Amino acid sequence: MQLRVRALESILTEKGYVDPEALDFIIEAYETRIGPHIGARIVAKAWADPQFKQRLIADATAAVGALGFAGRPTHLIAVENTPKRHNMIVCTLCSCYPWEVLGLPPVWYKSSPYRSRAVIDPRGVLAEFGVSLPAETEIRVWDSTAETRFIVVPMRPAGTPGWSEEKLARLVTRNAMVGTGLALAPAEIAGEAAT
Amino acid sequence: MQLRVRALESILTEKGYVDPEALDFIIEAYETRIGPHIGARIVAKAWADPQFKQRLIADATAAVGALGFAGRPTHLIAVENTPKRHNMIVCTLCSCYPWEVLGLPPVWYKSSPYRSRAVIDPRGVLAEFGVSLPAETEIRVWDSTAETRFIVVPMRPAGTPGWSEEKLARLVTRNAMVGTGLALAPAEIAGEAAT
Amino acid sequence: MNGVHDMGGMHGFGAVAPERDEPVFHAPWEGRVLAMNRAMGSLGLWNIDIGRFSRESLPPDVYLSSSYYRRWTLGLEDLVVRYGLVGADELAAGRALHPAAPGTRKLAAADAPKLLARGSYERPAASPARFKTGDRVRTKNMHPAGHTRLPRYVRGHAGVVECVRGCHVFPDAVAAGRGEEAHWLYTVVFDGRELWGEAGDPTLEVSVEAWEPYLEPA
Amino acid sequence: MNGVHDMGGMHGFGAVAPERDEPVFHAPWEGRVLAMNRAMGSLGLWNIDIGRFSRESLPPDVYLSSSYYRRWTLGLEDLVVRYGLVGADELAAGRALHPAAPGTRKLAAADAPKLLARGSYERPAASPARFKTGDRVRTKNMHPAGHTRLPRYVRGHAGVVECVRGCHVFPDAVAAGRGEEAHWLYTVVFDGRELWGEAGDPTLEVSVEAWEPYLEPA
Repeated sequence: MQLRVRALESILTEKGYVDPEALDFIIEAYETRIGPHIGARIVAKAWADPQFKQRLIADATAAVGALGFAGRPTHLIAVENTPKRHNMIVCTLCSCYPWEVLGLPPVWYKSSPYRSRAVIDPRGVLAEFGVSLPAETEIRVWDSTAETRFIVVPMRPAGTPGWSEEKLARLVTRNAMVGTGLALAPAEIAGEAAT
Repeated sequence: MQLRVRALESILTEKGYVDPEALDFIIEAYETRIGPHIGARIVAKAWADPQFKQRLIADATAAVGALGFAGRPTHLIAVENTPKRHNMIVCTLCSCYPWEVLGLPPVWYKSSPYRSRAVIDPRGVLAEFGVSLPAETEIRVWDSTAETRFIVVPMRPAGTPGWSEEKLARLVTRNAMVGTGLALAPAEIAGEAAT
Repeated sequence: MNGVHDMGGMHGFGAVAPERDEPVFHAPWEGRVLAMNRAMGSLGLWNIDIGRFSRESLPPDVYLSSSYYRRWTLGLEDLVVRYGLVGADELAAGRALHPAAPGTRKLAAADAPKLLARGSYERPAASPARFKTGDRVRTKNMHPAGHTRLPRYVRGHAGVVECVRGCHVFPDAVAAGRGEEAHWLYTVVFDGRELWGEAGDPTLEVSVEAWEPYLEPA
Repeated sequence: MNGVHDMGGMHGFGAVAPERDEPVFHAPWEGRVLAMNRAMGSLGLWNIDIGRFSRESLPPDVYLSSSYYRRWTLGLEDLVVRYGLVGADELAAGRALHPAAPGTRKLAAADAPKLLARGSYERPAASPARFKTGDRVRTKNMHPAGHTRLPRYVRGHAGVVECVRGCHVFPDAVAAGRGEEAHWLYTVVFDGRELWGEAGDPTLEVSVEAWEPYLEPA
């Protein structure tokens, strides 16, 4: 594919349709600046600031837009996990994903196994991520069939009262914001250097 | 595939599970003895003999079984085309086909385009076979989802009164007995040598 | 299973391409694999439904990109390994490495003519048929992960029983290892617009052969 | 279209395989093709729905056997040829052979930052919304050959309007060349057993984002 894609780029460049520097900029942005660390900061802020959480759930596009990250979100919807209900995000028809707050999707999110099974067997999928929910927990799967995009606000782990937003953000994994994981427990990051 | 299949056959033969002569016999039977000429003789007989046709439509397994062809049919069902109704046979789930009376199915019958479209767009499929039915003709598609097998009795062409069964059989194509064709008109075989 | 083999009503596969003067086989190996499937099937270790499920269980992209006889080859390789007749190492090596599984027979050439006729799939009925010709029925909205012969495109739809076909071996049971579990089989006919909506061909009727467990009164 | 891309509820694709410490791109060409798609998309010749339809229209076996970025490559090659920007002969030769299509612009590097935010798909409403939160609705049993965003697994099923999302560009219309034809968009939620039958997970609810033409009162 390397050769085929290089040929396509050289044709588009020679004909004046694309500027390789513009491509470099886009790639660099997704490799370094736009990724799940943005979502993690949003979730941590929601955990730490009840008023922000309220605004986030009511209108995530506005609440996140006001924070000024590189890619302003459009039609963003934040859905909150509770002890009674777990949310999961999928796009069965293609691979829609909240790029602006989570960056580019991982391969598994775009894969046929995930796209096919999330809506019919979410507990089976969660088991493959090592997640086992209580049998009575309601599972809500959001199929991203339009230009609306979803981010899950996972439950705040126990043992984190008084933590700063920066420290809380370290508990928020990408998978937790897609619904295929839970936020980390404090013990799981105990060995890491503080960021 | 030639090498892969040859290896499989030699393993099965060496281990004593198959006898290559038995395989030769099966292949030879489908290459030379069991084919659409059997169905054509059945249809021709039904055209020529109203009582046989009645028995065929009532119980094709018994009616055809009594004729003594090489492969006695099992669970065979004959469905009759009329000016008001055209029948088509398909197997959307795999490739079930009335081997005993038509031989092995052609590639198109087993292909994804035919299997997918016969049940939703039969007129589009028929057009690809050069068949155009009146807009008001009812189309009945039989999806072969069990071990029952279907053969279409096409309409007898005009201009054939008094023809022998042997001559009538020359008008009956395989496609006419699957429902993707009509029986030939006398003019269409005028140039052929009599069989 | 909701597999890619269940393709009734799918778009995107292109035009049907009939071949002029098509040969029975396009290469000698096609005939060999067909005959091997018939011969091995006659040993009674698996039935036709188990064979189908084996082919349906091929990876979806492999299924779609394989010819009919390639599917039969891959399916047979799967079966002979799964039933302990051949080792995966033997398939890899391309030759026999171990003795045959004890107690297996083979189809003798003298018995091959019997294979040209299929056996019957009808069985004695344990109970009377629940439905009769003319009854309105609805297919169940079912999505088993195992083998089934109720295509997705008719599930949840209302139709009419056109014919009672007798009591037949139930594929869903056989393929799941539950034995033949024969059930009544019906021809159920559906209006094209019931299946495909308002834009469907108004002159179309489609029937499937449906076992009693697939149906409920409509 | 009822295509293999519409895979919600399908079996046979195996287990989900999360990758540890996954890189953003697995090879440099993946980044290039992603960026080319964004840059070419910004020229305004086609929109996101037309791009999706191009990928959905790949032959089914190609779609299933291709990685995400390979699909994007094949889809972009299709689009640039179809919109007259590049000749098929140029793709075959691997280099430009003809002058550019007149009047086409390019995304300047200085404008690239704008691409990091998507534009809005909401449009002014021409008429009031037909449904409100809490309404029971049923999705249409529709099987268009063209692009649609109503997955097969929810068609013909009853659900509840959970949220009215505004009036959005209608993918079915754009991809068919009819223009944006904005319609009201709703989050419609379904009980898992409504979708998957009695054997479905009783704790499951699934929602889709559904445009008004997909829905009728239940």
